[in-house]
Amino acid sequence: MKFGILQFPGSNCDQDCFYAIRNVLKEEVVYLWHKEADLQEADVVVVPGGFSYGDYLRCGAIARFSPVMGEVKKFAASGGLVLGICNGFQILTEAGLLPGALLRNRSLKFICREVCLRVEHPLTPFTLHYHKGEVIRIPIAHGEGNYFAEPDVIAELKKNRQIVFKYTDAEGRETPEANPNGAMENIAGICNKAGNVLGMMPHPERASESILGSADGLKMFQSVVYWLKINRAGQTPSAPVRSAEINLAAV
Amino acid sequence: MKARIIVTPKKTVLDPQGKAVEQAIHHLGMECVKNTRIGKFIEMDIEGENLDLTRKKLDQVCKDLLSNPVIEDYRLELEK
Amino acid sequence: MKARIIVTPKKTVLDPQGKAVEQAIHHLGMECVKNTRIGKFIEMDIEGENLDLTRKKLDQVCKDLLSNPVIEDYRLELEK
Amino acid sequence: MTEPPISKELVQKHGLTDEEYRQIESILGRQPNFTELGIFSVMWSEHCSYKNSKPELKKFPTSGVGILVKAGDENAGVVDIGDGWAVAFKIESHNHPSAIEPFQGAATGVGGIIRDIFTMGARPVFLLNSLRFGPLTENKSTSAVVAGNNRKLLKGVVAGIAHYGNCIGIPTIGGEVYFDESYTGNPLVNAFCLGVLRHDQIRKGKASGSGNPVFYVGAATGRDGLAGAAFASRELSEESREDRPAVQVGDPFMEKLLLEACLELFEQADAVVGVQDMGAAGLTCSTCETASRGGAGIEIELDNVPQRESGMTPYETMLSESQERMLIIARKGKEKLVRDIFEKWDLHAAEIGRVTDDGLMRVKKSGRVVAEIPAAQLANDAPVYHREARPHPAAIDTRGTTADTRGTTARNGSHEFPNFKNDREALLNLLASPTIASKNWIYRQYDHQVRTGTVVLPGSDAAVFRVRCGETEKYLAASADCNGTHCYLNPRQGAKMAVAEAARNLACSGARPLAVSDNLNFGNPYKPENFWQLRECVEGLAEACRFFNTPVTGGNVSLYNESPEGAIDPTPVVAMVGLIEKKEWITTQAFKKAGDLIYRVGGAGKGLGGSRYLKELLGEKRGPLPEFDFEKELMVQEAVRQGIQSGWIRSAHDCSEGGLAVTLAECCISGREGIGATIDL
Repeated sequence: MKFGILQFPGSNCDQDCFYAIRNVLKEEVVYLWHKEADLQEADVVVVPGGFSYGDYLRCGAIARFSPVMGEVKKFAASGGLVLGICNGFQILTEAGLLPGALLRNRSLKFICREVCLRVEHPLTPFTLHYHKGEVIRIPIAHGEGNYFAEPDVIAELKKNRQIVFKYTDAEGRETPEANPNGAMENIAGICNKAGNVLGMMPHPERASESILGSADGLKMFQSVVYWLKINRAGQTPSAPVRSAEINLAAV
Repeated sequence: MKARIIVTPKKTVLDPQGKAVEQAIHHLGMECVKNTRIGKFIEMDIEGENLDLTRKKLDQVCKDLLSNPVIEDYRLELEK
Repeated sequence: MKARIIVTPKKTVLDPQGKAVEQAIHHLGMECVKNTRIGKFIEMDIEGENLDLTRKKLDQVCKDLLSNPVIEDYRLELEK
Repeated sequence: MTEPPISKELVQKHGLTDEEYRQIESILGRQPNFTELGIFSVMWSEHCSYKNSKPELKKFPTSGVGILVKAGDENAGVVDIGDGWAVAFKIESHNHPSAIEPFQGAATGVGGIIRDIFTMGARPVFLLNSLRFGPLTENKSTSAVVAGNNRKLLKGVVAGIAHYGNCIGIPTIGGEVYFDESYTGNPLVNAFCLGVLRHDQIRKGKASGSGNPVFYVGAATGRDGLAGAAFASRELSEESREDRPAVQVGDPFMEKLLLEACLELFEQADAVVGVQDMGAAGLTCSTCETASRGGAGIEIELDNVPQRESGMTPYETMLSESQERMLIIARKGKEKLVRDIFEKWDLHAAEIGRVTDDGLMRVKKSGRVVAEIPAAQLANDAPVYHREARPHPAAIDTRGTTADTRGTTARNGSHEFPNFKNDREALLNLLASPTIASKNWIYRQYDHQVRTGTVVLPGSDAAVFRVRCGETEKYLAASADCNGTHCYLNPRQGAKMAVAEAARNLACSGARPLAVSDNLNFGNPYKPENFWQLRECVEGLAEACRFFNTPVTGGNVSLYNESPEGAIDPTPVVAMVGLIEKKEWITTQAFKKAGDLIYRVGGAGKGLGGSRYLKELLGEKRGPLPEFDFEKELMVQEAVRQGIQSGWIRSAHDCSEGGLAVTLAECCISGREGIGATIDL
């Protein structure tokens, strides 16, 4: 499987994702320079964390106009897998690939610490290796992770099971104390209706080796490889794949 | 031409920064200050004479880049 | 009373944000935009009638809290 | 704009003595013009020339088997870590700018130290910082207003460090924060950075090869921090508050581009001859130092220097301290390669001149020569002073004798030690004092996990970072330490103990110390008591570094740290780097399992001299310091290392501020689940 990692001026976690995929997951991975409108036939596109364009104006506001983003939009529309992490999630919302917006943390302070996430929806290409309600430990590091959307959009997210991760305590309870930044519904990660585009604030690449304190994040990358294998067994999805309709029999 | 754009958070959106600044102002003794809101101020010079064409183009830039319609409103002032 | 305060980086101080936004605007096809500068916009309601007293107190708040005199200038507009 | 004539008053305003001015005239063989006077004043300021501390710095041990680049030769020292890999590291201070504008002062301090590292060809991988402020809450000697200002300074400095480090994507994984009256009005902001490189990637800052093009890369020049270097050499007295030249503003986004572009350029084997970052004294320092190191001359045309503000004079352009700028000497014929790489990263590379073989630094403006100075003499022949030293009254046993119970001259005179009424309450107060209390509320604002290498999170004795060296991995430990109170009471022994504590912190994490970078923060050297403190501390540091076999690879001297009330406590911060050979030897301070046995290694301490107990609970700063013995110290550290390597030890914690009680408390509360301990004294 071939992963493609976008590189914007100011991306910081591109090298961490590259290392996690090449050295830990042991899959093929390339950098995709933002000025080239070419995804080099990547099977998965990762939009990494960092401070693209210095986060000037708004996080991700300027990055979305880079040439590569045009290709990412077409790739996503055709059902290609896109994973936006932290700044990547902000870019995907600014680019209209995911609904809502990421506001400044309620505490107005940058927060770097480990949080507990509850897996709300285990049938997306990114969460096949988790079971429903599983609590995983992944680090966050952001100043603008406070997810916001209008009430009707929130209702839509719930109806289509697009909320993938929620901040909870160690026992999986969705409490205000467990919410690090004031995000609505404790939302930490959502996907689009088709389920092939996921945006999340926590950093799975920082939880990909036990020496770093947790390996819970590696399962996301393994899940993507697994999903691609069972789909390649069929044919690359032309129409957007309704994640719920994954043909589990083929597993 | 001189353009001034003011981008403010929508009323429905929580503005923690505005609340924090208001509290700080109260600490400084001005309790009479209410519903403080913080936004962005962007000013620029624009070459060219055609006011209407410039306003139309700038409006589009405001919608696409300078503000995020999901969470922000903007006001555009343009003068010779 | 309604108060509007605009805080901008001093002319001689580097404004990296202004530069980055200007480049993005050029990418969107408006090369005619020059010396873009970005600052903070603060608006608030103030109870009370005495315009001059309020202006004096608010001026002090702008110097102490809302702007950093070392690297920023501010403009204050006050209306009934 | 005609340049002002040279007058006695103008020379003094530039901080140059008559003797120094005569030396300038003898070097030039004529009177200097205004621009040349400015260039000499900044190059011969304390900040750049170390003229008052150079004789002392020569006492440091700087060579050793693993030292690949020695102190003083380049922007940062380089130390071998095996298998063809090495680390470049250094600590530097931005104390005076942070007192004026805390956010930008601290941010540009981080930006400057990062540039020193990637200028050596190394990939920066982590940061530490060592911060000191006045008390955060009102007390006997601190009014509410002053405490409020100290809080404002702390908030600004932490936000500035977080802003710069987080944006450029380099984790801040450790350090220290102290609060003491002596730092009120003059905070200390020391920033440390470490980078990794292969031996063959080491880059030197020298201009050689006549005709080679000189490139100016990065941000455009403005009137930022004009003559910041010279300004840093004057005390922060009331009148210096008015002449606040434009403060430097940092742009971490620009520096990230500069970092990636430079490292990409350095991969092209023979494209770059020399590289130097523009730190204090900007264009002046970088041109003359690279020329003098290369034994060559350099000629630049100011019209080609990208400028952010219009109408800048040669004086302003040469002395400006705009941030995020580099000087790159490329090989003739490689100009296009240099430009292409910087264009890729949206950066401008301007060819501003070339290397010459006449040994002169020649600066032109629209073709007219505005400054012409022998580069080597400008860079190396700053005067050196041997200041007068006189023992400081507060220091009791001036020759570092072991502790005795002789009467002490305390800051407020009381003699005997109190008896303890309620130990529990005393311990809780100590644990609550800001210097000892957890700093989670600070480092939580730093991204300390980017680069996925932080193996031991902040809050333990030493930071431990996993470094990717090609296909293998290495584990580095680093710690920054200094107890200003100890150095105030007995500078020589205090400095020895700072090195010993850093070494102990590394031992407790399972590491063997390699080398040290130091940041000497002292008062005005023209006052004999301050200079005596500097000399005593330097000699103590040198002796300890020789004993622990940790050479000094470079660092920084920050003098004139005084506020209107007087000099700060002498604060020689020691940043020590060590190597942990095996992943299994990585050790942290938290107790791990119930039923484990607890050992105290090294015997019981005697007396409360110089302790946090006296300072925090009784507000007293008095000795004598606890006894200190090199041999015993090394035995303790070797014993702990041996225990860790043999698998006997599950956790280890250094007993420092607050003594045994605080140490045990920290071992209990720093693990994930709370764990207890019963101790039989």
